[in-house]
Amino acid sequence: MDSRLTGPTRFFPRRLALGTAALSLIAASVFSQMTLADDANTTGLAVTPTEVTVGQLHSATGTMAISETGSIQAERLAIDQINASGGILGRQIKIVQEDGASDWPTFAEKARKLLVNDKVATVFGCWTSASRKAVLPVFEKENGLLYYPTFYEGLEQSKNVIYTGQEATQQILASLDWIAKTKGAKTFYLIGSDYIWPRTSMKIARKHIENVLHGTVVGEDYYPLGNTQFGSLINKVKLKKPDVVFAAVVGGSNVAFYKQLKAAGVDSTKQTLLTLSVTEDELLGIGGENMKGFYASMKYFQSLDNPNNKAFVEAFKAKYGKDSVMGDVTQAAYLGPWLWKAAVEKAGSFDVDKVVAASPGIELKTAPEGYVKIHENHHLWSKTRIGEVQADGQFKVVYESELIEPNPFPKGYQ
Amino acid sequence: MNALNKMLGGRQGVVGLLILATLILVVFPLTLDAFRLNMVGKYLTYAFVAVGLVLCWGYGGILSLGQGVFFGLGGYCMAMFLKLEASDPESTKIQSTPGIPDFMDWNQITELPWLWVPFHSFTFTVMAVIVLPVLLALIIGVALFRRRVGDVYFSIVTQAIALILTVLIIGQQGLTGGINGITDLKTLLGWDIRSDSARLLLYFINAGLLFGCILFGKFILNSKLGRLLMAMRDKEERVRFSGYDVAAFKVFVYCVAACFSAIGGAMFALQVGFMSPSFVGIVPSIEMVIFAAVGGRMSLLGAVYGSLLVNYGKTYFSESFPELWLYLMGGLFIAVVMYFPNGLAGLWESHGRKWLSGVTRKPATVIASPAPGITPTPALADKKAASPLEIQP
Amino acid sequence: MTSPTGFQMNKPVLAIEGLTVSFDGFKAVDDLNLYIDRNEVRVVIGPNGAGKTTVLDLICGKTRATGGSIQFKDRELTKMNEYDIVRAGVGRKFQTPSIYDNLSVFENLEMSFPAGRSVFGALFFKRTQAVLERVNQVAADIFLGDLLQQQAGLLSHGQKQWLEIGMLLMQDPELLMLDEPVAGMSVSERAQTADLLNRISQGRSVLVIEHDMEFVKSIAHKVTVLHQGKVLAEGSMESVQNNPKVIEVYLGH
Amino acid sequence: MEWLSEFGAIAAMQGFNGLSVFCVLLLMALGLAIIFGQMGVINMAHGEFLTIGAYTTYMLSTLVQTWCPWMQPYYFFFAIALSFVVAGAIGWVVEWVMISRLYHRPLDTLLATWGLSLVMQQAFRSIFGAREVSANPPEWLMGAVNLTDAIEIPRNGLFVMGLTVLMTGGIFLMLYRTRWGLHVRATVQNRIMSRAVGINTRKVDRMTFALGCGVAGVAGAAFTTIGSTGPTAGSLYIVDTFLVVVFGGAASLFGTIASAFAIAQTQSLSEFFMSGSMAKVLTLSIVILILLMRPQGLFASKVRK
Repeated sequence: MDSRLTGPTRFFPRRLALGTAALSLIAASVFSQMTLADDANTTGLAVTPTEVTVGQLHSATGTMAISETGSIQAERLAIDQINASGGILGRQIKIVQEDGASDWPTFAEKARKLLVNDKVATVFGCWTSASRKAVLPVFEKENGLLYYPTFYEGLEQSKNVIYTGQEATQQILASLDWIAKTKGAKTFYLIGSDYIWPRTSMKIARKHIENVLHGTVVGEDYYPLGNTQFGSLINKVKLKKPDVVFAAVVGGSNVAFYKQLKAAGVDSTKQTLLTLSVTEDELLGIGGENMKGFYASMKYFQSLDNPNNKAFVEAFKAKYGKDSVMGDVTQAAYLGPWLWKAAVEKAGSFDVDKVVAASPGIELKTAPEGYVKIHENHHLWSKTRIGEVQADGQFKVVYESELIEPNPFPKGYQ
Repeated sequence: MNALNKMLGGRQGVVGLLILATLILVVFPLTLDAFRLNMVGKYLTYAFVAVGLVLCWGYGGILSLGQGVFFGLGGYCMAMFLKLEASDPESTKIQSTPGIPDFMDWNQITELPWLWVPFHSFTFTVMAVIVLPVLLALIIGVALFRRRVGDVYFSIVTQAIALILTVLIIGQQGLTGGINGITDLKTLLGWDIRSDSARLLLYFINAGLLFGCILFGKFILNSKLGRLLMAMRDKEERVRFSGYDVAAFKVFVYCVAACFSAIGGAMFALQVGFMSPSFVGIVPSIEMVIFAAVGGRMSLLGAVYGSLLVNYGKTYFSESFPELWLYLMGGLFIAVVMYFPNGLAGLWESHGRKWLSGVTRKPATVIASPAPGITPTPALADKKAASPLEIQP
Repeated sequence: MTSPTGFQMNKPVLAIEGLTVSFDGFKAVDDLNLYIDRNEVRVVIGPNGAGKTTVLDLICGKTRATGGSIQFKDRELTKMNEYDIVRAGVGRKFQTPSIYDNLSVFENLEMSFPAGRSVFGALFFKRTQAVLERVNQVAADIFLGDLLQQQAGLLSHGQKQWLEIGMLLMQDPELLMLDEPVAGMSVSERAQTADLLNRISQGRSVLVIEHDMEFVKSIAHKVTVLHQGKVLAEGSMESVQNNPKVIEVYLGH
Repeated sequence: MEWLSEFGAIAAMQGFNGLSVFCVLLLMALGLAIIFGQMGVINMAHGEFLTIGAYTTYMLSTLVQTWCPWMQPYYFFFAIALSFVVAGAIGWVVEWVMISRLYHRPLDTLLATWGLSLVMQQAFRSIFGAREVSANPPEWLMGAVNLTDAIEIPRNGLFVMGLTVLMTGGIFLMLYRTRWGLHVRATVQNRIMSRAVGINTRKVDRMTFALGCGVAGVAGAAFTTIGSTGPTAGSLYIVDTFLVVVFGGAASLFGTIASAFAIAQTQSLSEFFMSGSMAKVLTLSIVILILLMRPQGLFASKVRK
């Protein structure tokens, strides 16, 4: 705010001049790339004989930065590894990273920028359902390709999105079956943060409990995101004495919820609790001792004992420090670049239509979670695991399902 | 002609308006690509709120920290209409209940809620965009200003209202789309609003409406009502005991500001293609105050520059230095409030004018600051300079 | 009581009866009775804290009475809004000059012109010939005819006091209430103000609070002495000055 | 019959829960009541001072865990004291650099402190990372006290309650029984006069602001036992806190206590009968409706002006 900034008339031409200069630079570089495009790229993507540009679109700032950092890191790790092993179709991957800033319209805006201005071949990004819903029309209109890592509520299937996390039925049904069988659970209390994912998940859970397990739901409660007072809820749980508390509380509320549960004397010796929303990332904040003995249902835990995962954990720690933890979404984000690589190589082209066409049936035997395969509906076949929380902030895997078919529009659960 | 000239704020006012009009209507469309232009269009929808804030905060002394409520109401009304149009039975035939918005289907709603039914009508929607927010502002305003609620109380109450509405929208997922908002809006009366040509046209409609609001704002400020507002800031008691119903004037500007915000919200839904609760809450509401503060709380045109500049800065810095963005935003807020309470317009007035050579009129030294530490603004200075010539019989 | 004859024949313009106001138990005005006639200039005096300003506050609606009534031209003021009281014909000047510093003298006066008082009235208010004439006339009355374009904040203290009186005159009130109109004025300004008051009291009643005894003498038709929220004495300046009770509480020391 | 006794036990626990929410609200609002009520300053960064307290506790907890684990059971008291000092000291500086220049512009203070809260949030993020962190409360604070077989009272709730009573009492004493309190109250009523009789009003302002921030720091330390600590944790509380103070009638400490109680009980009770989201909407709406009808808040003193 000095004297250079003397007012609108003087300032804006400067801004414009800068803007135009920047734009023409971008245009020039895009143009030069287009002239070099070959048959691996017939749609004007930012692909040169030596390089392919991809976008990364997560929240680096704002409330969601906490959750999305892991995904950013995992995607970068995968891309680095791919580059180190020779890239894709002989090209190194270059990343354009954009910040969605935990703000949905910003996500849409940045998605458009990546697709229209940067002409990226694919985008790895988004975390919340809201951000995905915001960018979805953009990807469909501009015919982009998005790899979305988070487990989510389902009820969606787009040509332009590959969902590398689990949809709700995959995560919920097997775990409910398991807890009903091993704990003999008949009564359930459903608790969630108040937004679409917990609500949809709980709806599916309720149908399954009532229609398949023939149990009863004795309570269902939603709290605003960020709520930190769970005293009343805990009293209600004490009153209803459910066999299982089934929880999908997220974000800062998570920590308050489990701390207050423990403080109220509700621990795993007295109450069985199964959560859909606690990964190793969240456990860092909650503290393993506050949740010890509770169960989480995920497709991936850091403690999975297989060679793929050992390598993944080692590489991740080598790159981001030995204290870093990897949760379910982090692993799913790591799959994105690898799945894309496989599809591009199968299609022999970066063209979105061809990559999409090649995607169903793609298998990844090197996934840290084991084996995954892309379904016709763009979701992954995956296993569901139940982890028991340990005091050190890790999970002990107590159950592993068969490979489950993704079913984003489950009949009878809607 | 003379009256019109006066309304626009004399020669200086006309020039200022022309410069802004040239920038928005000519320079931006010619130099920016469709993507960036759409972004500018989005920024300009925030400018509606900022212009309204200049009226009710800068001149009326009413700091509303809940303008997002009105922006959101306007936006949701428009989004509901567009969503209904996008949810015709044909394109929603995979749903269990075709013909209702997709998120309702996910929430096991099998019939269009009564609240949504009237939004099939475009006429109703346009009316609702204006009437609903103004009605809400009227209720809040009458309740609070009639009882002489202090400015600070008012700010906090409006903030709480923003919070309530956010929680309500998120909680009533089946009705509102919850935290995801209402997304995937496609056509307006059959016209595809996602195409580049549509966006260009919407940009100009948006800009036209914005200038309409600015002109209306200028009309208010240059009427006796405008002088009354300033008089109220000076000596509210005196105005009251000169036979004026002070509360009615406050309610009026507050409603006008609400109306502007709502128009901005509706245009936002049209240009961005969705609406979500993240524009209703406290944080966006306060950010909109920054736009007005940076531009100059006493300058209608400044508010537009403020909105453009802060949002441009936000986009630029969050792209290049995401870590720095909040420091910068916070720092900007503190600096503007503490050292440049009249924002860009104030700086322009105190430095820009002098710098602009060839300006013959004397610097506005005879005018004392409107508030402690606040330098005079173009609007004030112009009026001072213009009025003496005309009132001599 | 040696009040001038003639005034009592008419019904008083302002009739205050049994007026009481208490703040958390403290009675600032206590069962007050006060009558003001048409064309009368009444001065209220009394020591600090006697409740003088509170009485003005009560009349113009700034403070709500705990009990009693205020009748102005047969209308009960205690139930009315401030602005309705003003519109009924009561004008009030505050103790410290209360003008709009950021507006010109002209605009200050114009603000008080009794037209365009509603929201939309103000929005479409036009500066007609009638307004211009009235402003010019009042400005001349208050010795500011040459300073119309001056910004009000730059006036001298005395001129500000006049300007506020002028703003009241614009409303053409039937009852004009002035709270210490000559406070902070020079001797010559006081004389001018006394002259002004005598001129403007034609056709209206004036209620003045004042400490300056010379000034009071030069304008008052009748003086009321307030003490602890009650009328201690009332009558001509002479009779009041000679009243032993008054001497004791107010003039004596 | 068994059902009845159980219901009684739940009612008792729910009553306690209401009390515990009340204490949390009050503890948050106390600092604000001092700053807003006594000085008329709107500190939108109040939540961030709370977060400072929480982070201070977190740091101390980590240090203790690494260097002297035997301190673990006792460190919490030091943490509370340290939080008070750290938050108070930062408050002192903020008052000096920023607030003191804005006393005549209350709305601008609001905006400037909002800017400050953004800066502070980003600072937390830069220093401590974006992730939520969790201080390790001493073991004796966790778990529940069994009054009867059925009635269990969380210990951290009891602790927060005790702390709240202590802080409230302390502040009452300071404001109404000390010379400093007299100066504060005198300054609130008439700044110019206070200066004239020799009160250093600048110093009084600074100390008052610092005290308010210090109290917020203590609240932050206490909240590590019931919630988590993240860069934006403070902003979650700010609206609730302001409502408590405004609802109570700004200048009245007693009003703050009463309003915290009313809001907490409404919230706690309605949560028992409806979803948490709707309970929140209901509570806030009731508060707003009452404020619309009685804008000066529950307890406002009548003053002759």
